[in-house]
Amino acid sequence: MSELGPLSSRDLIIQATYLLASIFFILGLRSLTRPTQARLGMQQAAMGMLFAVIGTLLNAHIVTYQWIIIGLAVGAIIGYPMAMKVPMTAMPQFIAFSHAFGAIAATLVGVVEYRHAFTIDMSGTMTGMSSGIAAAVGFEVLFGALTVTGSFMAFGKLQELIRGQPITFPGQNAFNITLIAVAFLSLGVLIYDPGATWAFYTVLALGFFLGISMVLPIGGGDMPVVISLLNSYAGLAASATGFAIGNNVLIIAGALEGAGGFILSLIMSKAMNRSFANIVFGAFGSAPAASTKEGGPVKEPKTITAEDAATQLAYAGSVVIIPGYGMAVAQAQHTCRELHELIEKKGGKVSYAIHPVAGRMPGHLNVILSEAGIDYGALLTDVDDANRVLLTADVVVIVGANDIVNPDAEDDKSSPLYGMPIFRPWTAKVSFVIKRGKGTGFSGVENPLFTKDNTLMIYGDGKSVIGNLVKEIKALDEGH
Amino acid sequence: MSELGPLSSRDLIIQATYLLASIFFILGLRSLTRPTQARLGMQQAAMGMLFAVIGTLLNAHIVTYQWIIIGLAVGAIIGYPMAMKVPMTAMPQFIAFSHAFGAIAATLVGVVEYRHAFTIDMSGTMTGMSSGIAAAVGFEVLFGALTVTGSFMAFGKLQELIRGQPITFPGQNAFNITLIAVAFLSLGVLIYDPGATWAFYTVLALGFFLGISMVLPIGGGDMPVVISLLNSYAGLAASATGFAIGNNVLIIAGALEGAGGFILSLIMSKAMNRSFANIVFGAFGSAPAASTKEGGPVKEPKTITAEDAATQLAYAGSVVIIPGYGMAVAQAQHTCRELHELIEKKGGKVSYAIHPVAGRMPGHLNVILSEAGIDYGALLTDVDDANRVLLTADVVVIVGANDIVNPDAEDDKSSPLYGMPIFRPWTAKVSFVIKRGKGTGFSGVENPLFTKDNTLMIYGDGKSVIGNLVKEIKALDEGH
Amino acid sequence: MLQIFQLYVFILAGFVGFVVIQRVPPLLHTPLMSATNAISGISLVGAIVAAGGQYGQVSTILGFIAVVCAATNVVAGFLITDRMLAMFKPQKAANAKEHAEMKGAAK
Amino acid sequence: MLQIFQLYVFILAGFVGFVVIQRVPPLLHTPLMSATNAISGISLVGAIVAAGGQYGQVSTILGFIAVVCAATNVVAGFLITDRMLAMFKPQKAANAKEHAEMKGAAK
Ligand SMILES: NC(=O)c1ccc[n+]([C@@H]2O[C@H](COP(=O)([O-])OP(=O)(O)OC[C@H]3O[C@@H](n4cnc5c(N)ncnc54)[C@H](OP(=O)(O)O)[C@@H]3O)[C@@H](O)[C@H]2O)c1
Ligand SMILES: NC(=O)c1ccc[n+]([C@@H]2O[C@H](COP(=O)([O-])OP(=O)(O)OC[C@H]3O[C@@H](n4cnc5c(N)ncnc54)[C@H](OP(=O)(O)O)[C@@H]3O)[C@@H](O)[C@H]2O)c1
Repeated sequence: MSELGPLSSRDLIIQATYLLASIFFILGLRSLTRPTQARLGMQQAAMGMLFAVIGTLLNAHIVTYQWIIIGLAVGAIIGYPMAMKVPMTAMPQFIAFSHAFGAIAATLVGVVEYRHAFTIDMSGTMTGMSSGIAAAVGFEVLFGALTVTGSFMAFGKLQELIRGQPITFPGQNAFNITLIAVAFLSLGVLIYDPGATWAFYTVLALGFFLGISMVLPIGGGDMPVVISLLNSYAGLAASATGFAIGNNVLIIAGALEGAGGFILSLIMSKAMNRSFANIVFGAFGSAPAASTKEGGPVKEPKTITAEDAATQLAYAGSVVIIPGYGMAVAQAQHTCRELHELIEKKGGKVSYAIHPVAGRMPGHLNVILSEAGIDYGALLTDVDDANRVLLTADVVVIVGANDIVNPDAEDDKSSPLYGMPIFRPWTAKVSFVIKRGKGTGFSGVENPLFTKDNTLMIYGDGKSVIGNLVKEIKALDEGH
Repeated sequence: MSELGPLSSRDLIIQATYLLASIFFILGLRSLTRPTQARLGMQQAAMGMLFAVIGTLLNAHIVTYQWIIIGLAVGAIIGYPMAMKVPMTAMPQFIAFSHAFGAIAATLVGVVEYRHAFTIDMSGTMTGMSSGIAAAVGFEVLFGALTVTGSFMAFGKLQELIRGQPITFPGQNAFNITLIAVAFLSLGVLIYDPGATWAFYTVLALGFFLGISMVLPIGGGDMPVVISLLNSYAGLAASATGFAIGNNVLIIAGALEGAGGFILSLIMSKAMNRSFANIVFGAFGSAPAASTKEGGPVKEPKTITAEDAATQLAYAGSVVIIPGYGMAVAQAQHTCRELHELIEKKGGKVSYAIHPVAGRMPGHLNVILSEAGIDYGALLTDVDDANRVLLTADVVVIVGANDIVNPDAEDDKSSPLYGMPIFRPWTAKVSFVIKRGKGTGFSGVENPLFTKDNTLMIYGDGKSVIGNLVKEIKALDEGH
Repeated sequence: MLQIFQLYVFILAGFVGFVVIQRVPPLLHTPLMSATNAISGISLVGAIVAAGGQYGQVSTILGFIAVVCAATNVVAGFLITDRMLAMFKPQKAANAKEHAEMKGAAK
Repeated sequence: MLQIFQLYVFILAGFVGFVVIQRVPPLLHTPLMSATNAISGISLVGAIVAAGGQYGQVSTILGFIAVVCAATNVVAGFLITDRMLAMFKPQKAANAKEHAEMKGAAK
C-alpha cells in the first residue's frame, strides 16, 4: 500500500522484488505455450508468486507475521492433498473449486480495504477513500463475489451435487439483467460517494447473487466455458485489487489471467460452435436443445462382436483412435494404451485424433491420455490434420465420443452442432464405436454416424470393451 | 512535461490521447506482421503518431505554435519528395538517412532539456534536475548522438560516398572500448552530479564520436545489420526521452522500436551466420575475410548462349528463379517479370526462391520483385520449402546471386559462409547463372557451384541478359 | 496520474497475455487453464497485507481466512499443473520432429 | 515511484515488441524496418515541446531544428513504407491459400 513520494531503500527492494515477480509471470506464461518448456513455465510462474509474496512480506504496513504464517501453512496443508489426490478426469471441477478459494480471498481483501478506510482508527480519524480507489474496490468485490458463488455452482454441477440440467424459470434473463443493472448502479453510487456503505454492501451481495443466478441456467456441460470465463473475471478482480492498493504485480498477474481466461473461452466457444455473445454475457442461455429432425424410418445401427473387431484390429496397418468424454468417464486410457501397444507390436500404426472440445474442458483428452503414458507425438490435435489421416486409415476406434464425430455438423443446417468442425471417421475403411448404449452426447442430438454402412457398434463400458479387445487380440496369438 | 498531482481536465484529454496513441502503435505493429494487414498496420502506426502529436500540441507548456507549425511544414516538404523519389534498390541508405534525422531530433531535445534545467530563468532561479532525470537525459543524448553519426556513416558507405571497405587501424577495438568506458564514466558523473555540465557535453561529444568510430571499421555490406541496430538504439533514446519528460507514448514507441530493431538484427545475423556477440557489440569487426582454400586445378565454369538457354526455358515445366543482390543492382526485376510471364504463357510454372539475406537488407528482394508487380504468392521465402521445390525443378535461373547459393556453406568447414542455410540449385536438372563476370559476392569467397556439371553461366548485366532471353524466347515463337 | 500509469500497465499486460496465449497449442489448453487458476491466487498478496496489518481484529480474522483460501488456491493450483505437465511425454514427439527435419534436409 | 511505473511500462512494451516482431515473416522484413524507422520519429513529441515552450531563444531554435528533422523522419518514413506495402500484391497468394483449404476440406 505504498503511496507516492520518495522511496526508502526498503521500498526499493520491495519494488525490485515485484518487478522480478512480474517478469517471471510473463516469462512463465510464454514458456507455457511450448510443450517442451511448459513445465519450466509453470515453475517460472510459481517463482513469480514466490517473489510477489516475499515482496509483500517486506511491506512496512505488516506488524504481525503470526497469522500470515499460520494461514500460509494451513493453506498448504489443505492444498497439497487436494492437488495430489484429484483424478485427472475431475480436472474441471477441481479447477472450479480451487478457483472459488482464490476469489474468496480477493473478495475478503476488498472488504477489509473498504472497512479499514471507513472505520474510525486509534487516532480518532477516518482515512476515507478517493473515488478512483472506491471504483477499484467496488469492481474487486463485484467480480470477486461473482466468481466465488459462480465457481461453487460450477463445481456443484460438475460434481453432480446440483442438477446438471439448466435450471430455468420464466423471465430469467430479464431478472438477471435487472440484477446486473442494479449492481452497476450501486457501483456508480459508490464511486460518486465512497462513504455510502450500503452501496458497497449491495454491490457485494449482488455479486454473490449474480454468480448463482447466472450459472444456474447453464447446463453442466457448458461449465468449462463458464469456468474459463470466471477465471477471466477473477483476473479482473485481482487487477482491481492492484489498482486499489497500488500494486503492479496484482495488476499484471490479473491482466494476464483475465486475457488468458477470455481467450480460452473464445477458443472453446469457437470449437463448440456457440456464439461469441453467448460467452461474453456469461454464457447466458442454455445448452442447445435436441434437434427435432423428423426423418424416414430410423435405421438400426449394426453391431460387431469384440472377437471380430479384434481380428480386424490385429491386421490393420493404420488405426486411428478417437477418444471422447466417455473415455474419461470409463477411465479407459490405461487399457487403451495396452491396446495401442498390442497393435503396434503386430505392425500397425496407431494415432489419436483429439478434438479441441473432446471431453469436458479444452485439451481434456490430451491430459487423460498423457496420464496413461501415451506420448504426445501420437496425438493429432488439429482437426484438418486428423481428417487427412482418417482418409487412409484402415480401422477407426471411437471410444466414448459422440458430438465430435456427428456428420450433421456438416450436413444438417438445423442441427445445433451445425458448423462445428468435426472428425470424419466414415472416410476410413471401417469404424468401431464403443459406447454403453443409445445415450446421446453432450448436445443431446442423435448421431447419424452410427447408422452408416461402415460403422459398427460395440456396446459396453469403454474400459471393459477395450479390455475385451485386448484379451481377444492376445487370444488370436495363442490360437495360432 | 506533466508532474505528479491531481489532473486537470485538459491533462485528462492529453493523457487519453496519449493512451490512444500507444494503443495504435501496438496494434499497428501487430498488424504489420501479417501480409494482408500490413498496410493497415502502417496506417494504424501513423494514426498513433498523429494522436501523439495532437496530445502534445495540447500541452500547457507550449506558448507559441508558430515555429512548431513552420517546422512541421518544412519537415513534410523535405520528407515527401524524398520518400516518393527514392528507388527501391536504395532502401537501406534511405532508411539510414531518414533515421539520422530522427536521431538529431532526439539529441537536440536532450540538449534543450538539460540546458533548460541548468539555465537561470526569468525568476532568477534554476530548476536543476534529479539524478533519475539526469540519467535519462544522459542516455538520450548518448544513444541519440551515436545514432546520428552512425546512421550518416552507414548512409555514406551504402551510397559509396565513403569507402565501403572496412577502415581499420591497429588497436581500434581497444580504442573504441576506451571511448565507451569514458562515455559511461562521464554518464556516471552526470548521474551523481546532474549539474556537471562538462560531463553532459562529454557524453554528447563521445556519442557523436562513437557513432563514427564504431561504424568505420565495418564493411559496407554489413550496413543493414548496423542500421537495424541503430534503429534499436534510436528506440532506446526515445524511451529515455520518455523517462526524462514523463511521457508514456515515447517510452512505449521507443521500447517497441528498440525490441524490433534488436530482433531484426538478430534475424539477420542468424541468416548471415554471424555470431550474436558480433551484433550486440555494434557489429564490431569486419566482414569475413576471403577463404584461402587451396584446391587442385581450378575447373573453368561452362557457359551457355542466351539462345540455347531460351530454348530450354521455353520448354521447361517448372522454373525457379533465384534473385540476389545483382538483380537489384541491375534493376532487372521488370524484365524478369516479362520472362516469367512468357514462360507461364508457354505452360511452365515459375516461382522465386527468396533468401532471407539476399540483397542488402532483410527481405530486400521481396520488395524489389513486388515493385515489378510480381505477387507474393509466387515467392518462396522459406529456405527449406524452396529447397524442396528445387528438387523437382527443370531449370533454375540465378540472377545476380552468389553467396546464397554457395555449396561451401554446407561442405567446407573452413569457409566463412559455413553454416549459413543456402539454396541448392544443383539438385535441379540444370541451373543458369547470370552475372557480369568473375566477381565474388558480398563475402568475397569463390563459389564452387559455378563449376558444377549442371551449372551453366551466362555472363553479362542482369537486365540485358534477361532482356536477351526474352527476345530469344519470342524469336522461337516466330521461328515456328 | 498514478492511476493513468496503472492503466498503462494493465493494458500492456493484457496485451501481452492476449498475444502470448493465442499461441498456446490445444495440447496445452488444460494445463494452461489450471496454471492461470493458480496465478489467480495472487490475491494472496492483498490477503497478507490484510492479515498482518493493523486494521483491527475483524480485519485480521478476515485477512487470515483470505490468506488460507489464497494459499490453498496457489498451492493446489501449481501442484496440479505440475502433476499434469509431468505426465506429458515428449520423447517420441521429439524424434518425429527430428525425422521430419532430416527428411527436409536430405538432398 | 513514478520512475518505477515508467520502468514497468518500458519492460512491458519491450516485451510486446519482442513477442510481436518475432512473428514477422521474412516477406515483410524490409517494410517493418522502414516502419520502425518511421516510428523513431516519435521524438517529434519532445521536439514540439522544446520548440513551443518558453525556454529561451537558443532552445526555440534548437527545438525548431528538431521539429524539422523529426517531421522529415516521420513523413518520409511512413510514406516510403506505404509505397512499399502498396506494391505487395496478394491476389494469387490468397487464391493459393483457398486452394489449399479446399483440398484440405475435400473428403
Ligand atoms: N472440451 C470442452 O471444452 C467442452 C466444454 C463444454 C462442452 N463440451 C461439449 O462436450 C462434447 C464433447 O464431445 P465428446 O464426443 O467428447 O463427448 P459427448 O458428445 O458428450 O459424447 C460422450 C459419449 O460417451 C458415451 N459414454 C459415456 N460414458 C461412457 C462409458 N463409461 N463408456 C463408454 N462410453 C461412454 C456416451 O454414450 P452412452 O451414454 O451411450 O455411453 C456419449 O455418447 C461436445 O458436444 C462439446 O461441445 C466440450
Ligand atoms: N539481406 C541482408 O540483410 C544482408 C545484409 C548484409 C549483408 N548481406 C550479405 O549479402 C549477401 C547476399 O547474397 P546475394 O547472393 O544476394 O548477393 P552476393 O553474394 O553479394 O552476390 C551478388 C552477385 O551479383 C553479381 N552482380 C552484381 N551486379 C550485377 C549486375 N548488374 N548484373 C548481374 N549480376 C550482378 C555479382 O557478380 P559479378 O560482379 O560477377 O557480376 C555478385 O556475385 C550475403 O552474403 C549476405 O550475407 C545481406
